[in-house]
Amino acid sequence: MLELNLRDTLSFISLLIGAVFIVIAGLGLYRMPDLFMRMSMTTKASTMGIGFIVIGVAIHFYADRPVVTKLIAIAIFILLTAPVSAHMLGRAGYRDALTKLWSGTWVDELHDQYNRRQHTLDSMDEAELAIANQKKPELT
Amino acid sequence: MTLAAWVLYVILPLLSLALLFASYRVLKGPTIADRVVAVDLITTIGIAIIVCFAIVSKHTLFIDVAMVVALTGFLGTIAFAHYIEQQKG
Amino acid sequence: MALIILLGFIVIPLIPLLHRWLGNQIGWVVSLLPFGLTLYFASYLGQISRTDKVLMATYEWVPSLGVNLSFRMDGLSLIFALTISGIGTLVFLYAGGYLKGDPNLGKFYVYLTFFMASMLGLVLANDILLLFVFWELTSIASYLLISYYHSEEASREAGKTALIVTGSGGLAMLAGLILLSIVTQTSTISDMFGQADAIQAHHLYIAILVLISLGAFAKSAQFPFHFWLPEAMEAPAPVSAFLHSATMVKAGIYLLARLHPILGGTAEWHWLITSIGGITMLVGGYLAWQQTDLKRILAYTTVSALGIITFLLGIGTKETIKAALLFFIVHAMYKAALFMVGGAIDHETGTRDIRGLGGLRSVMPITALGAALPALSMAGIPPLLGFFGKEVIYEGTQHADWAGLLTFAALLGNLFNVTAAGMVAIRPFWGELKATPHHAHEAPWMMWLGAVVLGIVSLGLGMVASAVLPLLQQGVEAVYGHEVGELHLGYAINLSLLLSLITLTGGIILYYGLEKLRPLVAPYDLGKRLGVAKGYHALMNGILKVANWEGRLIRHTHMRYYLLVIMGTLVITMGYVLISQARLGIDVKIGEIRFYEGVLALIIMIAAVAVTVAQSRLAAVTALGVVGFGVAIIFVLFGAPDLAMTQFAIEVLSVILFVLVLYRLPKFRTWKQRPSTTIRDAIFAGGVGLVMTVIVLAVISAPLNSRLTPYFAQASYVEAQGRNVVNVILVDFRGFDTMGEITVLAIAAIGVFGLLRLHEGKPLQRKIYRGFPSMILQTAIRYLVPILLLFSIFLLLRGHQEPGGGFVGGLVAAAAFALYGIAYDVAAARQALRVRPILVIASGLALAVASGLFSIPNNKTYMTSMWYDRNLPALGHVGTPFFFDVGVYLVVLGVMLLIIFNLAEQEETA
Amino acid sequence: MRPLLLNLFLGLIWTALTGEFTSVNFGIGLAGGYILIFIFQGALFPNGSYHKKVFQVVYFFLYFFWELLLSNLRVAHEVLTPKFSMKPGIVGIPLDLKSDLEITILANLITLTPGTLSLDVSDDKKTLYVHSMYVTDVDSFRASIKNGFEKRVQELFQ
Amino acid sequence: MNTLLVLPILVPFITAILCLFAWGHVVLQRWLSVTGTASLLVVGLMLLHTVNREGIQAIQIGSWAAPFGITVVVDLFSAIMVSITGLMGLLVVVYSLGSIDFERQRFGYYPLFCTLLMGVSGAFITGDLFNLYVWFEVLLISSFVLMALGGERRQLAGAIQYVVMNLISSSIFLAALGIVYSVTGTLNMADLALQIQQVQQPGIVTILAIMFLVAFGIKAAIFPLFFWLPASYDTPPIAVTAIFAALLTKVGVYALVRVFTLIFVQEMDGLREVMLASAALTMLVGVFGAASEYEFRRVLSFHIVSQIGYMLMGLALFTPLALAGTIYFLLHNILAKTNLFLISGVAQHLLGSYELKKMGGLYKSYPILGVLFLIPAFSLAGIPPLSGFWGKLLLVRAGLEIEQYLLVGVSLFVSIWTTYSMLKLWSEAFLKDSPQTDRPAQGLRQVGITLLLPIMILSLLTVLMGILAEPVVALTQRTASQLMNPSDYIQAVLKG
Amino acid sequence: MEVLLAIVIGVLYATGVYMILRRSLVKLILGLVLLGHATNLFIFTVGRLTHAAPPIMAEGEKVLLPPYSDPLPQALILTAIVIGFGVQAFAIVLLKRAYQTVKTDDFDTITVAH
Ligand code: NA
Ligand code: NA
Repeated sequence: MLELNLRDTLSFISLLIGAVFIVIAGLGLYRMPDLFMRMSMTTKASTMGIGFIVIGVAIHFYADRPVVTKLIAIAIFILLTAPVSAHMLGRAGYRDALTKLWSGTWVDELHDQYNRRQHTLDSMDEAELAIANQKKPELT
Repeated sequence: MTLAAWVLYVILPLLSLALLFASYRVLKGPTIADRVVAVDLITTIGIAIIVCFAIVSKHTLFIDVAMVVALTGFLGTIAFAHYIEQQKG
Repeated sequence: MALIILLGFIVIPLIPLLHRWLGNQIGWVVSLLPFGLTLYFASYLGQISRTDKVLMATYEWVPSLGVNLSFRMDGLSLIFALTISGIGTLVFLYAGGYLKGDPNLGKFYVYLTFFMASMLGLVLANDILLLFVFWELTSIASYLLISYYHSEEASREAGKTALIVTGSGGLAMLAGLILLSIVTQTSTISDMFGQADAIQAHHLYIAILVLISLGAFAKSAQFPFHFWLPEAMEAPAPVSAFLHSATMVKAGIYLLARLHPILGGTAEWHWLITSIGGITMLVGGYLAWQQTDLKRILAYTTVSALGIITFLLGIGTKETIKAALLFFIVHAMYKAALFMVGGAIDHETGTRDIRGLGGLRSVMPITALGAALPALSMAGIPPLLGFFGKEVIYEGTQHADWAGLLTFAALLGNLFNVTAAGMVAIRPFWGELKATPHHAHEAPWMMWLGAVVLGIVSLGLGMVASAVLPLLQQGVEAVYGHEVGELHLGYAINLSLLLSLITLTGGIILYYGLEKLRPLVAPYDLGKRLGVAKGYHALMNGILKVANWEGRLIRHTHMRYYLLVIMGTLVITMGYVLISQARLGIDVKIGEIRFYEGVLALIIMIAAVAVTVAQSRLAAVTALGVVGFGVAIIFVLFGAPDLAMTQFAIEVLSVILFVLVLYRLPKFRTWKQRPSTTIRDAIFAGGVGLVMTVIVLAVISAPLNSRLTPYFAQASYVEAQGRNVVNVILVDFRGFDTMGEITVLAIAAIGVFGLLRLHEGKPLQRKIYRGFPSMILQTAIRYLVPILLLFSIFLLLRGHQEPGGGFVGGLVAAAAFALYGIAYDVAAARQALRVRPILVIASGLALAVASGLFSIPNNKTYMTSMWYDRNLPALGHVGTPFFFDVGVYLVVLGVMLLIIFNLAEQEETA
Repeated sequence: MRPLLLNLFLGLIWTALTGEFTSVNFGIGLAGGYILIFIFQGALFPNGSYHKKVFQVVYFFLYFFWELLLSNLRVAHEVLTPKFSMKPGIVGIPLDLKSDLEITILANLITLTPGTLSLDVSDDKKTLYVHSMYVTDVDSFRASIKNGFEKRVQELFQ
Repeated sequence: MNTLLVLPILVPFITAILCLFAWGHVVLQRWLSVTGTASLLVVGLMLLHTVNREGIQAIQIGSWAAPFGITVVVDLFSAIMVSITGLMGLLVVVYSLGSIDFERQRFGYYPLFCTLLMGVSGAFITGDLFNLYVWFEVLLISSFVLMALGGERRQLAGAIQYVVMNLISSSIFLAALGIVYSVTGTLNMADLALQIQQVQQPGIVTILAIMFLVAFGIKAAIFPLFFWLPASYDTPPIAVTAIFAALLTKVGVYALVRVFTLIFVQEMDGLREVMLASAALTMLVGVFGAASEYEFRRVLSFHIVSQIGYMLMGLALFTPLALAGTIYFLLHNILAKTNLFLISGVAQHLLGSYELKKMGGLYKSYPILGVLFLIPAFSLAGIPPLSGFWGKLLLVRAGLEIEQYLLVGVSLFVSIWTTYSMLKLWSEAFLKDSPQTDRPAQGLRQVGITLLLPIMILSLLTVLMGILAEPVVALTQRTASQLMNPSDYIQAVLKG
Repeated sequence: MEVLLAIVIGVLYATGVYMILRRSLVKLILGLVLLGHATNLFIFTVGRLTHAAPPIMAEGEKVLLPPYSDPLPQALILTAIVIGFGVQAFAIVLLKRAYQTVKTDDFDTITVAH
């Protein structure tokens, strides 16, 4: 690492952080017990990871303005789209009867509001909120 | 070692590792949504590999490729999600 | 001369018109044609017979193949031509009576004229290929005439048999004729005459002889092909009289006679022709008297007579040739007459079974006369010409080698003829008048005229036999190939006369013993024993069985096995080459494999295998997506950004397609396959993979010296104004490829559209799609769509200089609209697009084509790029390749949207 | 208002993409953006207006990135340690936000924060359903969202 | 001149584009496609005239000198094939006017038809191997769609097999192209002819030759790669089958002839026996298949296979005379076979079936149709002096000249069985009485001139090509000698 | 890497061929797609591999300076990919229609239908 100048070092560190986040995302995807937690892990860890990687690359190419703007564009675009796709997939996954919530999932307020036949989703009224607020996790 | 070499011998292998994890999930599933999440991650890793590869190759052109991947990959995931829902009809 | 032959063909189209105008009167009008021809040929009698003159006429036809319209009239031709036109005249007249009232009479005369013209062509042709042409035409005419009563299956089958048998022989003959023309370097018969020695010494001589003889034998109903002729008796009587006794069946004999100077005179000729002729003569005669059907008797006697003539030609001395030609004339006259009589009897009484006929002379006296004279000629009774026919035969056989055997054979053959003459001409007319299906009357004049005329001519010629001599002389010389000295015909008391007497007596005895003899020989029925006809049908059926087996195999074999065959063919042939060609010289260093490259390769391979073992369709599709993605990354790693972009974009769209199509389909059965099948397929698949791997290694072992790439590297910017060489290749150097490529896309989209909208030939209604909208998605999309569109235009504009281009640009734009369609609905996306996708496609294609046209006014070839001199803002340097790329962009956009929109709309109906 | 902003935004993106920061190029970007917006106006802006709050935006982003980093570390810990300590649940958050854009931003922010995932919005847009890996107490979880992201988004759009 | 050479592609292409613009205006599309195909015919004849007079013509698309760009090159063979494409296009389009149902016309029949012709013409005139692939794909995708358009059950089943086979063929072709570029560094066919001789790895060239033989062999439907054809050709509307029969397998034959006379000349020694055997078996399996069939179109489909065998025979014999035979046979076969398909369509129109068992009585009711049938049928059987005879004569003579007696024997045997099949069709559909006594007889007038006119023209041409064979034979011989002496071709392309 | 890619190509061909020999039509089409990938990679590899050197000139250069990846195979593959996509799209829809009409995914049932 001694051979790297400061800029390269910064760049490398940023890249490394990014890569580690992405590995964590991969690991999360590998390890997590249900779809939603896998998504929770990957969508963000990867977003974070790609952010750092893009920053690292941008530092390396700092002089090339179009490249930097393109890299920023990539980052912004991912930032904009990743949650949307996560939402879409999560919603679809939830509506898919084959998807099983992890056994440790202790509360599911969506379940009673979603009408599987009509695909309608109600909001929670005051009464329901009140009842729901009483819930506490069981100690396992 | 230059930055390019560091990227080559550290960053890209790390990303490959992540790729392996993601591939496992593609193959394993169990639901289609799981696979799609994994493909989505693979797309992201792909973007990471490509931009890193720009450093290795000293060609910034590859960043354009990454942009295309980012833009169209989103469409793929949305389409999948959309049709997983449709299936229930 | 050519015109005379063509005359018949020219007249044909007029005949149906004539039939319409004249109705049943057509007969005697059409007869004017053969009558005129008879006169025409008769006018040459003098010239040819007196002066040795040979008339020749040659017109170019297909000189490239050395085939000419070359005609030649010598004694032999003239004998045949006169027979054809003369008997033709009578038969034409006869047909007018026989088929009176038949609505298809016009058609009948068309066939008959067609036949006569072809037959004349055959005997006058001086080119073996021209001869073959007419030869085949007579077969066709024969076919059409035999199956004239085409409502009857027997007629159709008989016609088919005749054509197949004579046609097969004809093809053998064609091969023989071609070999002959290869050997002689000419196809003109007269040019071959001088080459007889060379031909007969050639190693192909036997092949030529056998092949040509096969054709002649089949046509002239020689054993073992004789069986088609009796079957051909399904034809109307005029046909039997004309084609199947007097003329067409003599074509084979004509050919043998014609080629005798070229091929004859050898031991092979003797053995082959004589023995086949002899056997035919005996078989035909023997079978004849076992028949009871008038026409069948005549048919078998015809076979026998044809055998006699062949037999005589086979012997090939000048006496036997003289005998052959004279007997040809004699036979043509009496047999045609007898067939006409037979037809008249059938026509008037409604039966042809001789056992049910008798005493007709009282009701049909003129017909009886018409029968008697030819029958006497047939029996060889003086003073009819037939007497001489028989005399000269014996004269010929006596002087040949093996005289005893040959003469005895001839005697037997003739004996049967005497008997048969009695059966057809005496039996029906003498004795008690028997009741018949129709009440018999005298036949109309048209129907007895022919027989009577022929009888009288036979009689006349018999009394002035020398009249035929000059013509006969020329004929014999033409066949013999040399001068033969002066021929004679006359009464003399000699061995021949004795033999004639024996023949007559024996024939008469046989005739009277007929009824007793028939049951005696029945157990030894040669016809059934020989069973050639059966053999033929068995052969045909055998081949048909093979054919049916193949047909079933092809119909019932699964496509997959064919695929296996193809794969097998490839693997085995290529594997064989790879193994046998050690020179492939694989020389590749393993070299450095980077870790991430290894991982990538591993992932691609695992994903590919995963596709094969995936339990669900979408699992397979996702795995496939990984493969595509991996391939794209490889493109990145090895310096192909444009390729990678395209691969990524296409991959996403493919996945969408698969999802759109597959997901809504109900679960399929999975097909359990036997492990052996799986293993077999795996082995084949592995073989293909292995071969391809080895090929890659072999190919990259040698350096690649591209002729093209260095040029592209030099010219891309300097001459084509582009820094992105791949894009320059796509839109300029090889823009023509791209034009085809976008056409493929456009067609595929139209195809998808058509497939989705037309079901079982009927249009399907477009279903308005209602999804489950997500507010979050919709909100995000409002911002993303413009970004995507902008990016797509960006990609388009800079494609020439940097990665991108119209294709990827179009894909991104399509992605934008697809997203919009998912977030809202397809109808909204259609509205947002404003134009029908198909028009977008059309505009894109139009722009692409038009961009190439700019060069044409500048006198440059199509697609030569034209550049605007100045830089335009944002667009930079603008040229026609840019417009081409815009065309590509539009096509891709339109195509993707046409496909996706329609698929999404169809979703509801799935 | 919003179309104009979007137009500027598109013009900027254009110049960024082409990498030529010239006035002509920006003008072309603006023109191109204008054309696009003109064409797809109906589809993009059915109603609503846009409020510009530059400073809030900056502050907001800083806050967000901090949150993002923190929660990322938390899940990293979860993944890298062998034992799971999650208490996952799906919780409905009653919304005070009104406009689609606000709700979308909130939902996306929640999703982007590791451990949480916006699953769905009720049809009347009054409840946002969120999956979280760490719901020790439904009430306090709801409160944390409402006082955290929702409040800030609300501020941004006021 | 320059522009004339690309017109075989541009004319149908522009016609197709105009048809797309006229989407929804079927009548306009009909006029457009008739005009377009007629123009293609004119272009083809002009090319033929030019090439005949001035020798092989070549232009470089985009003015990029060969071998760097894409060359369009028209020799006699190409010009002949383009002309016949135009002719068949015109006739079948006219036939389509009256026979293709309105729904298919509405969903792109005409533009697809034009792109099919575009692809076919492109394949005939390109001088670049990869470009050949592209035009192949254009014609294939057009044919896929035409085959499936309408979505009837049988069509789909046929189309699937057809598509799969062709995709595999294309894969092989494409891989072979990769190797070609890899070992020679060029794609221009003329340049390739020179470069292939420099390849140091002869095994690779053999493999290439095999790959091309298989890839084009599938398209040409030779043994053992033919089975997709009888499985699919009887499924689409008859006009589609007719144009397929006219052109598609013939493009495969064209490609085989082109690459083996120009590029893989050396490899002919090794592959000749294989080709000879394949030719014989192709003839046999085709004709036997036909003998076993009792469906009009399927009989004809099998005969396509059989006759491809004859064409392959000419190539395998590899003498000028034999090649002339192949080309003559190609032309003759296009005219006769297409005509027979068109006639089968009219027969179906009149009798309501293609099943021979259910047909009959046509000759009695429509004698003119009978005559029109007999001409191509007898021609196909090689009866002189119709066109088929000369093709047979050329091939048989060529075979005998180089003492390939067995193959000649097979070809003659097959000829008899072709006669048999034609007689079967004639006998069953035309001669025997119709079994459907309840079906009211329709007048031939109801068939309409658009159906009859193409048939009449084709029958007339079959007769003329037989009786006035000389110009055609001479032309095919000159064509063959051009093919056998590739130096002219190479020079025309590479001179600039 | 060439050797490794050669093996990858072999595997892709093998899996593709294996898939087109299955009874399921869906598998058949997936197999064709795999074959497409195999062929593209095949052309790419036999066109020789060059690491990370896109055939694109830097701003200001007038000729492409070596080393660079050979642009021609890239252009060819690009064309092939696009054409392959078109055909594939059509084939997929054909499959869908065939299923809806014949009501089976079984290749054998569909191809032996007469
Ligand atoms: Na089959
Ligand atoms: Na064909």
